[in-house]
Amino acid sequence: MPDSARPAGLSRELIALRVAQELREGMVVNLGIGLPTLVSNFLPPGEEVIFQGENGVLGYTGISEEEFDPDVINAGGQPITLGPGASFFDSAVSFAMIRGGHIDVAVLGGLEVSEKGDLANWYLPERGGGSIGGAMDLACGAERLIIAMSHTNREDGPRIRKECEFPLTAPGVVDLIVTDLAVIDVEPEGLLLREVAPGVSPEDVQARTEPRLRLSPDLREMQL
Amino acid sequence: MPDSARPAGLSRELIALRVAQELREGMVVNLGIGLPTLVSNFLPPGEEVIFQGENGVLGYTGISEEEFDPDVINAGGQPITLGPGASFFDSAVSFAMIRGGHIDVAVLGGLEVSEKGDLANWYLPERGGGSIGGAMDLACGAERLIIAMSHTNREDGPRIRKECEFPLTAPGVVDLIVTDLAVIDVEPEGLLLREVAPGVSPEDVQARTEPRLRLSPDLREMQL
Amino acid sequence: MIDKIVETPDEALRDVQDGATIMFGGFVSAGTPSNLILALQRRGTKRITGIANNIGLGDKLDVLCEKRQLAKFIATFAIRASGGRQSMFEELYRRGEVELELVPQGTFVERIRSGGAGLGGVLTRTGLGTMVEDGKQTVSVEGTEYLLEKPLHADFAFIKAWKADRMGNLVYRRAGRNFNPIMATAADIVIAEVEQVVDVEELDPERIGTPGVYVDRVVQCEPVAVRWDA
Amino acid sequence: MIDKIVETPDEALRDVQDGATIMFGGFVSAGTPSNLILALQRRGTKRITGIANNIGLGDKLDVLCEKRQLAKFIATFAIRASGGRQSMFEELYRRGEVELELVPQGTFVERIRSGGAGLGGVLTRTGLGTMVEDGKQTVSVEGTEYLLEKPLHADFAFIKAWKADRMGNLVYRRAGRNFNPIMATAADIVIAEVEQVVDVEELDPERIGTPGVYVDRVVQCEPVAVRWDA
Repeated sequence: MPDSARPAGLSRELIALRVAQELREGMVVNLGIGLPTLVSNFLPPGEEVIFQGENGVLGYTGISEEEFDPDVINAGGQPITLGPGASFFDSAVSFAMIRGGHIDVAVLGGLEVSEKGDLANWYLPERGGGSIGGAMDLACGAERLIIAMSHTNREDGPRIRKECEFPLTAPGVVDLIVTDLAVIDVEPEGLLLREVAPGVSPEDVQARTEPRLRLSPDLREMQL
Repeated sequence: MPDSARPAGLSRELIALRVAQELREGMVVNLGIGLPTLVSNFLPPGEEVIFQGENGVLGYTGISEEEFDPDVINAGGQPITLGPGASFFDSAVSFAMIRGGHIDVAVLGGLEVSEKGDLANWYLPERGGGSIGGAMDLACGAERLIIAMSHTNREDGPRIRKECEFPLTAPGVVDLIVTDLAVIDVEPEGLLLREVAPGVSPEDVQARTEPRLRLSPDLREMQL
Repeated sequence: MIDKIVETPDEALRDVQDGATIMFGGFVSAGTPSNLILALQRRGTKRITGIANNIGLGDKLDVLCEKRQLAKFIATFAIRASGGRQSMFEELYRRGEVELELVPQGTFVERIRSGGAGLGGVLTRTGLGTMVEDGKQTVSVEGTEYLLEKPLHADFAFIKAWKADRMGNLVYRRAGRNFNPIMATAADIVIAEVEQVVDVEELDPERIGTPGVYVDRVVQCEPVAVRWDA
Repeated sequence: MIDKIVETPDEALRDVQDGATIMFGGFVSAGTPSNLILALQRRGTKRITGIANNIGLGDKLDVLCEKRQLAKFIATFAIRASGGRQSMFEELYRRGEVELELVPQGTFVERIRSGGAGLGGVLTRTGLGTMVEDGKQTVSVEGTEYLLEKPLHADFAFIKAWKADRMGNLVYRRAGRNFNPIMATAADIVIAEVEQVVDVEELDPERIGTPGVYVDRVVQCEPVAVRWDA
């Protein structure tokens, strides 16, 4: 357990906003269920990022407030709005797209990430079971994998660990971790702390991270 | 070489007519390039047999005499007419249909058929090469395989042999052979002569067939 | 004349026997054959092996747990983080009364496609280095290791489409496709629930998502209302 | 704003280098990117490995033999019974000036799909007991033997569609689909020749055959007339 009080850290919305800064026009992006879903709300207006739902839709723009259409949903079952150039296809086509390396960025939630980039996010220990959904395919197939999660678990223990304790989603797949406290690159040499949340020190982050973090020469406060 | 003059045998059209008698309403049928293409001309009017072209079309009814549309062709490159309920799809879908056992009958041409039902029909010895096309997939995938061919080759030698001499299309796949001289079942016990062409005797057929033919108890003249 | 239309969901299920393996199309609210699922509940068929993307809280398939109709389920979503609530399926699973095989979704659909396309299985990297690889064969192709995942095939597929004609041609609507067109290829008997039956000339050949050759029975039903509450 | 439209076929081929592996969509007259093939002929690129369903008599691809641009070809149709006539390809093949790999058509498309979908290959019964199995690995799945056929991937795919928008979404017409949508998934750079470029709002999301994410460049061309003479 860390020896100092936990700093406040970012809201879920601000984590999503920080993740959105990683996206560029023309990228094909899959947003996982939960926090990642919020990312689509924080794109600069007019920037054409193409969101894929693994249930068979490409080119949705966000969550819809309109009347519910059961056939127009994302992979979280949420109603969505469609952008120009949207298309629909079956699940075989959808996962051929995912596994074939045609998704530029996947943003998934995480339970644990190891310093080697192993991801654990499908098994819910408190329920003695879980759901895999598209997570293993996205983790293996996306060109770049961003994990958006709270830096610590409910007991304030570290989610970023030397080894994952929970069953893996995939080994060695995570490229970037964005939490309420920090932005961390997963590099072959280990974890690199690139940014800290406003009001959070590198020591605060290290205290809540099991493996040793290297500090980026360009370490800075997140620009939100 | 047989010791008697070759009987006239059926025309290509009559072979096609005899093959057409094997088809029933609701069957999904793929007709190979060449003689088999003619089969669609000899269906009873109104009988809904569904013809598949492995290039990605289902529900065509015959060869079109209209102005040529380069996108409305069968696998032989011929212009086709479409029936009610026709549909188009890509080649991956088309061969999933063929390999998955969803084609009830394939009618292919043959160079040689063995008494075990081996088929050779892709390699052209006189050209030192050939084309496989969809033949191997159709031979392996169709529920029932009918070979429509001339009973003998250009030198009046038998095409129905103990073993194929030419490179195989697939081993043990032929169910029925329809030639200008006879209709022959391929059974686990060997070849069964079921029908002879008008004016052709069982002896004529045997003289032009390498393996021994068993005679069906119901052996009869073809009804054309 | 080919005519695959049957009058009621119950009639469409006439030969579904105890012990049957059944695929169910649908992804949460989209393209789920709810009327066929409810007919299966009424029929009371037992010891079913079910194959569907999701079963659990809010899913129509959960009704098959009321009278313990399921022996086994193959799914990608089953036990979900959903606060204190748990589905009937989760309850039965916890008590060991139903077996669960959890499959990555891409592997799930590709195994079904493989079953429908006469292929020997799927060679995939998904699942390597995880619990999913336990007990499975790997195959090395040009120095890279792949997991061999076996084909899935079923006695029945229950699917949902938007429109159909008498020949069984199906047109899907938007994200209602999902697993439906693939499952339609991988079962001995395919039963489609549709919102509209139209004349055979009315369907655009370019828009047919499942050719009628895959479909055995079509039944027109009022869609069962589905609501989304996350 | 995403905009994948380029002005001419020649500009679309700007980075096609000697030694490139190129897939060509099309099935005889349907969906063949003839304008891109003619631009490739003009460009004079050498030592190409070509991948297409058919090359030979009457095929546009045969023009690549005029100046010996091909080193190798992977096809399902190449040497055809066609009376005394022979294609330029057949002539070069006979002289040993081009290598030919002949593949069953279902294996051909499935190998390309496999390359585009990140799979390790195809397990198929097609080709077993024939010359096609020579030198290939077999895999046994539940007592049945399958041939392992390896994925195909290319540097470029030249494809043909009917309509496109600036985002690269493609709509095919009738049997013009064939290998085009699959090849679009399996190459580093995908160039589409289309008959019409339309506004992005004009394409029906239900009719898009290749989503724009697969397509790098779109060029609008007058279709080259193709005639059928069997």
